[in-house]
Amino acid sequence: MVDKDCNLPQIKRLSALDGQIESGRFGNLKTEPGILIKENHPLSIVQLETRKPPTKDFLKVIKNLFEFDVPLSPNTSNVSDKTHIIWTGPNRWIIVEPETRDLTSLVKSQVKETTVAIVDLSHARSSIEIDGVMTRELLLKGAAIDFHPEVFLVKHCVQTTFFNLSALICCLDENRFNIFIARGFALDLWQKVQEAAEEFGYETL
Amino acid sequence: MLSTKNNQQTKRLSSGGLIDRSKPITFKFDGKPLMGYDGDTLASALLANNIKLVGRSFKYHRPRGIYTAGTEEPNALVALRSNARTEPNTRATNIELFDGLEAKSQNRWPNLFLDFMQINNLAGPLFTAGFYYKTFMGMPGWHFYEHFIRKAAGMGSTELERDPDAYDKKNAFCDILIIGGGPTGLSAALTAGRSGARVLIIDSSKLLGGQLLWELDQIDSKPALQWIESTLEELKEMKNVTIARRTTAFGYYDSNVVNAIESVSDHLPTPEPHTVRQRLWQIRAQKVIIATGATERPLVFSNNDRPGIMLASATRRYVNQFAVKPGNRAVIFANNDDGYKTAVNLAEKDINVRAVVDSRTHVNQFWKTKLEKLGVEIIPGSAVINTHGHFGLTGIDVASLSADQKSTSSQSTFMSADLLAISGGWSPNVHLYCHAGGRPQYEASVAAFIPGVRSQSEYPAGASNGAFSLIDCVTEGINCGNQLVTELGFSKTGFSIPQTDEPTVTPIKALWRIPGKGKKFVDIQDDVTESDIKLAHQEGYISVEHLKRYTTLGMGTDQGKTSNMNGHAIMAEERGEDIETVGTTMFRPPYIPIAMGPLAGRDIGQSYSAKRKSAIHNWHHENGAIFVDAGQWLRPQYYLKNGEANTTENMDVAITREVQGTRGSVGIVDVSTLGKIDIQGADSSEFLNRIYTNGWTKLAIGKARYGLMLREDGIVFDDGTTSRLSEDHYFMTTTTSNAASVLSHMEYCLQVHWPDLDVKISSVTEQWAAMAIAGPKSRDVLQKSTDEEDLSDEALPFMGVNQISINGIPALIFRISFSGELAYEVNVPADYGEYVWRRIMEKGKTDNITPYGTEAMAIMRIEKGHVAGGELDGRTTPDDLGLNKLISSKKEFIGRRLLKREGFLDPKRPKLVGLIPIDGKSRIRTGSILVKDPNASLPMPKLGHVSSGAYLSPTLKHPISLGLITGGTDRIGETVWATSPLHGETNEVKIVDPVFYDKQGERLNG
Amino acid sequence: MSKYSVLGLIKNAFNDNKNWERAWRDPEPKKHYDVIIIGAGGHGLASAFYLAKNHGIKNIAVLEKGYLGGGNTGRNTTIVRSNYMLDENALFYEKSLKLWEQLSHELNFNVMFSQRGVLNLANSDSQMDAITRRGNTMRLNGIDAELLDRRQVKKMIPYLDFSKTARFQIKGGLLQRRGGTARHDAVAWGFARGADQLGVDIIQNCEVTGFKTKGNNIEIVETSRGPIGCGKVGFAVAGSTGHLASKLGMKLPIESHVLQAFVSEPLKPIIDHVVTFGAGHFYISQSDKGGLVFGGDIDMYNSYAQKGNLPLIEDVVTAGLAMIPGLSRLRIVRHWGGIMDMSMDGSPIIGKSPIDNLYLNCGWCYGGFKATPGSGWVFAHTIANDAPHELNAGLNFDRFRVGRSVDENGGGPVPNRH
Amino acid sequence: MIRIKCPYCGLRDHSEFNYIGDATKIRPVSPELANDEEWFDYIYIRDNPRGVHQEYWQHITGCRSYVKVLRDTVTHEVLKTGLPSDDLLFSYEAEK
Repeated sequence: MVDKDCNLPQIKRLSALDGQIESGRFGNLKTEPGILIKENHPLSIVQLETRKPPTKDFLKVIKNLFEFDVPLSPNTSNVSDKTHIIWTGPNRWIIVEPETRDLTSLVKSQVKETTVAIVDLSHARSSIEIDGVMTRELLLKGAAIDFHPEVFLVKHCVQTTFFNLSALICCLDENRFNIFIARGFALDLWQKVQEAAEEFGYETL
Repeated sequence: MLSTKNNQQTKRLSSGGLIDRSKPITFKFDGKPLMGYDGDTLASALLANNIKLVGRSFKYHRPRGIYTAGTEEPNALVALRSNARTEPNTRATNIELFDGLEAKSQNRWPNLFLDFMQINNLAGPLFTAGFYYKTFMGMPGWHFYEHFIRKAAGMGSTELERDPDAYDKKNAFCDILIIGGGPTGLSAALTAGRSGARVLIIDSSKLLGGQLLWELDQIDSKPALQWIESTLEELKEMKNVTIARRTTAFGYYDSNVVNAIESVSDHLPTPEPHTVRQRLWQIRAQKVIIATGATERPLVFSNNDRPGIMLASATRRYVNQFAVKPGNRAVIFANNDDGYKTAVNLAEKDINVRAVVDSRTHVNQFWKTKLEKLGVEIIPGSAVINTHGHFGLTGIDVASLSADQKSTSSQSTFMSADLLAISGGWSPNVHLYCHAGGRPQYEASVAAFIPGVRSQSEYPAGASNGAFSLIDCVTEGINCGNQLVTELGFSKTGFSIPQTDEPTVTPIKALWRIPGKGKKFVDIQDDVTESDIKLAHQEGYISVEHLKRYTTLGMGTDQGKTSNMNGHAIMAEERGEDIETVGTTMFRPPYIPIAMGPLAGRDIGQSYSAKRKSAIHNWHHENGAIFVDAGQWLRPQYYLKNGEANTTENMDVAITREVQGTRGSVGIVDVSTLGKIDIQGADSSEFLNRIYTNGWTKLAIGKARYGLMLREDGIVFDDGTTSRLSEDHYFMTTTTSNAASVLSHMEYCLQVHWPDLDVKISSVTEQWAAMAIAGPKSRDVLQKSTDEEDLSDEALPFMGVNQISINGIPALIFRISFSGELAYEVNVPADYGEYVWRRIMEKGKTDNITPYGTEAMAIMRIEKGHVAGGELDGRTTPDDLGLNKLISSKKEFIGRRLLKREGFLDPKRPKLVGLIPIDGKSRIRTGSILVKDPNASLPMPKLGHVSSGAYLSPTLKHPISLGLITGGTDRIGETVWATSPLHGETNEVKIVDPVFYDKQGERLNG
Repeated sequence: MSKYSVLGLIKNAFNDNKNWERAWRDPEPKKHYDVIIIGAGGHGLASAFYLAKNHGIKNIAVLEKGYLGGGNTGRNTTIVRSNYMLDENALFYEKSLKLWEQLSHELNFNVMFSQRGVLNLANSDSQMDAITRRGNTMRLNGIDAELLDRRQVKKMIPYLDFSKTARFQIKGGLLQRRGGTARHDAVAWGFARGADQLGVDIIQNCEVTGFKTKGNNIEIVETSRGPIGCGKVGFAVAGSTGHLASKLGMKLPIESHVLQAFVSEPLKPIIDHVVTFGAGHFYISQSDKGGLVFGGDIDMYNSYAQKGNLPLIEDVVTAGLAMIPGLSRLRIVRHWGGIMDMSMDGSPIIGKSPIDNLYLNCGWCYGGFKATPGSGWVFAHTIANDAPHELNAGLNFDRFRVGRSVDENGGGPVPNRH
Repeated sequence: MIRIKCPYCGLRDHSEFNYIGDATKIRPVSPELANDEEWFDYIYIRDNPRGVHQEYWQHITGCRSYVKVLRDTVTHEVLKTGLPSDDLLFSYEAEK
């Protein structure tokens, strides 16, 4: 979409970190960077909240849409190549995808139950991904969560205080984590993660 | 580096010790260049250089030397490093020597040897406990005298410069935390580690091993150092065991959370690049083994504070670990077997040990034989009763002690000595046990307080549990480790208890003070003497807490590590009661003094509080916005145009420009910071009805309504507009400052009060960028910006809501107005916020669209008499603010019932009015007080205050204010005085209607 | 009883200090007292002192479960000020401040009241507005107050963070020069000695275990040292008020919370005033011994433990470094907690209770220490006359019921917001 | 640090929670029927026990649930946690 009549640059989603990130390698670089940081953007995020524990119909609709279930246990998520469904509270989930389609409308069109609240949060959260051998060490600097690899497994998620901010931290892979943060705090968190990664050496992408 | 020629380490032994003679280190003490070795502490290096005088005492300025070899050091406090890195009051015994180290002695002027304040020593009897409470009561007042006294008090100095170093924090989790890497801790770690439990062992030193590093013990017939080495090797192989060195646990808090400080770089001249100085650890453990050892106690006798007098264990540590001779001619004075152990040790290290003075009468045959061989005299049943020397010890007087230990023989023997090693027994380090909630109990057999009942999951073991022999420490460590792994569900592993070579022990006999004249120091740092304690008792300050506070016993940087036990025991003797009854003061965290830097971590400077930025922030930044803090948010306060300097005048120009631009044509303001809450569910209307004071059941779909929320006590909580998007779907806005508390309040209502309501709420503040477009041209500009949407009065009337499209971007548009003009609030998904803002600015160019900030917004709302922060101050009722029309009489809502209380109905309550200066130009400051007669006598009756003021209403061309005044709008037309004594301003003001502008609201329609 | 003076000190110094008398007696409890004050902290002892001195009541006991001055009197940050906005508080605290100014002389005990000035910083425009209103009200109440702008603050206290890197800039401050600090323990000791000289029995290690009532009166106070008959009873037990009231089946508009404070190693004089931060909860002063004394917020949860947790200390230190970056390398030597009786509007309750012969002195929140002499003064008046003094008339127990809260910062009936 | 078990998220630091206060205070179910004294009691009066206290915390940086907590105000030990509808005091007494 180009805004011809206004002489403005091409319309696209601007992330909270747009123009704020210098890519490169920083900090202690005596060895390979221990941390890689990047932003995932643009994303589609839709929140679903059911009044009571989800009905069979609801579960079926979700499974049909995404080919897997909403996770029913707290602190867990289900993930495919494309979609990540994360438990965020009692009877509440967010579904996250890289933005390729109008996810909220899709979900709204399929979930017919009136007791389900569907809220588009695509723009409300920024997603910062951290990878590298020192990731779990870095997370321990900001969050009082046991990130030991035998405790905090892949697909495990927590909502917690992270560097004094409210964040959702999800384990995607052995050392790869995705952190969701309110958009307005994204730059602040990015800077804090950078500071904490200084001693390990880090690379921003 | 100094040449070897200048190497003055005259007290360094030629071999031995855990120092690296191949790595000489140069350092300075009081400006004098000196040399030591890698592995030294500052204290050991000073002693190696034969420097004994290192400081002056707190009150009497007596010469003091190095007294201990550890964290308990009360005397050898120095100012470490220089300039912005200065660390006053640093214990020389804990400083790892590094190249270029600079340290200075403290509390002396002009220098260490010639200290004018020594005069205090002569006036000693005057400066007794409680001195200050008994004088300086008259004119000119304490603050006058204090000026001089403060200068004499204090210890180290600081200039409060900004710290160049960085700090960090980290969290840790484990099954078993072991605090202390001595024989107990290492044994426990091995046992627990082998079971597979997650073990974290922390130790404050660079080297693990605790006292095994300097005692000459044998384990399984091999030197203990070998045992440490093999133990550490095995531990390092275990993936489930983590070892943290230079990490000191300083506090044991609730829920088994232990905090520690890791000294990452304190042993270096400056931290390595990208590395912090210190790191705060917060450790969450299921079980905690406290293996923190014990602290040796001094003995209390006359002039027991001279440089050259040292704890016996410290002398062993200096000769064995650091290969330093703390003296040439030594006497040892003890009430326990460690005196003999020390004598043997020192004698074997080429020190002339004259005698062991033992207050007990029975001497173990083992030691008798041993000392005889070494030619050391044993003087049983005796005590050191005085010492000689000034800058250093020159000799001691020994006399025999009566059986009840209350008197000594009149004859005494002089012995020349430059080192007196003393041991009064050991006090277990029960600090962390006490932090955890434990109350230690007195155990007479070891003459010490030892841990009692457990409060949390803390397990004291070894010396910190009162088990002082090596074999007991190792055994307790193993047993404790085994017990805990079993409790945690791991299986025990075999680990046999090793052999040690310790002789049988003759029990300690408590000796709390030795008779004699002269100052007998109990708290050697704060100069608290035995006679101070006696005086405290005589005057009735007999509880240990009164004792502490009256005499300052145990209040120094060492927090009484070497003095509390002796002091409390002396008080017990004075009271004639047993030590258990008299008790002990509570140990408070931190165990050692901790720097503030790591407690703040990285949250300093700009990082003190997170910055929250709207999606349009970058545009504001590029276009001259001056930002103001609104909680964590940054909001444009006003916009300077090219080249304008940020002065008060230009600010006024900018604000006037923004108001006039908006009222004259069109303006735009970023309101993204308003709280936004999505409300869905069948009972949404009912829910709104309960939390707002006004009615919500009849709000049509596509319509917005202003709502007022109260606290349960009837006071106004928040206001905002809420719109009905569909039958069961609402969109609420809140004030910026209350966004979080309103959401929590609503969640509380739904989860706690009314779980039966089908309502789901969610914060969508961050999902939407919001901007208000206001002014007579706002419709035109917005029309041009949208995709041919119908914005006519019919399609979007006042308080109407529509979902429209702006160049393909979905927008939620509300026709609401804070400014009083025809206005729209446009919400678009945040990532498009900046684009939509730019587009509207482009489309508004022909109408001279003006971006405006919070100042212009505030002026326009004052002109319209809308209430905001100044009026919603947590003390006002709806009636106070003229909002009674929003109080429904037809339903229940939060806060309703308490509105009817007598105090709320009091006609004297100040109520909202408008205020105009009579002279038409004087500024009426916010915070001015409204009075009837500004010349009335004090305390002056007050009618109310000015809650929000505009220096100038650009619309009305004169200042306007809102205020709250007794009588409220009934007084319209009256004049009163607005006074700001702080500014020396008093102005006559006229009370007017709070709506200054467009009372009929005609401009809302453009 | 000997009078304290310089001469006395010198005389005693020559005499090995052997002639100093006990500062207070250690009496056995009598069978009956006309007035029993429960709690020998600053407030209880001051109340007894003024009851004896101002109202001529002879037969008074102060009961203390531990040692006198061992509660909040010995655990606070020693700040004295009267910079309040609402009349009910302002006039009362000003009376207290006036008493402080004479206290050492009156008690013949140096309480080291140091009028070094209390400065409240404002770190935003709205805070400037708030302190302007407060300062103006103070001035109209006859209380000293000065508004400083940023430049004036910088001149007075250059070590604050005036750099561009400060997250929240200092806009100005409200200075009360007559405010300052006092030696907290000395206040309890001075009042104890003064009350003792007037015949008051201070009975330590005497825990109140219950009450015997008759009609709507307390007849007997049950203690760990036996029952004691009473004419009137006053509670002055700060954080323990709720616990004590529960023994009478009485519930109060009070929650007990822990407030932590901490102190640095002793330093040569560097902080010459009491300074409070505007952008966070933090205040600082330096004791005469040299320790920097720090305070901040309560820990936020109900607590009767005289200890808190580290997160709050971390918060307070963080605010401290935001205000004074140069504190970073200085070390904390001890931290501790006191139990605050947090009321529902942040202001104290001094007055009559639902029980006829019981008087309440509680709900001091953060303000107890500075109130000590004033609290004793009006509480003694209230007990002696069975009616409040004009200075505590608005601080009564009933104000919540009738909607006349004295809510200095508008936090509402949520104690941890004050 | 007090560690509180959120019924959903598990054991967490208390700094993830907002302390709300006394959970024994119950808002009058029929506001219009409650008398002045009941309202006064609900809003202003607290049991404030020295010992076991039933209280609310909101897991503010977690799942945002209101958690009922039974905690000893002297030792800070968390004895039980549950949902707002749970009567922890009752079950605690019963188990004793």
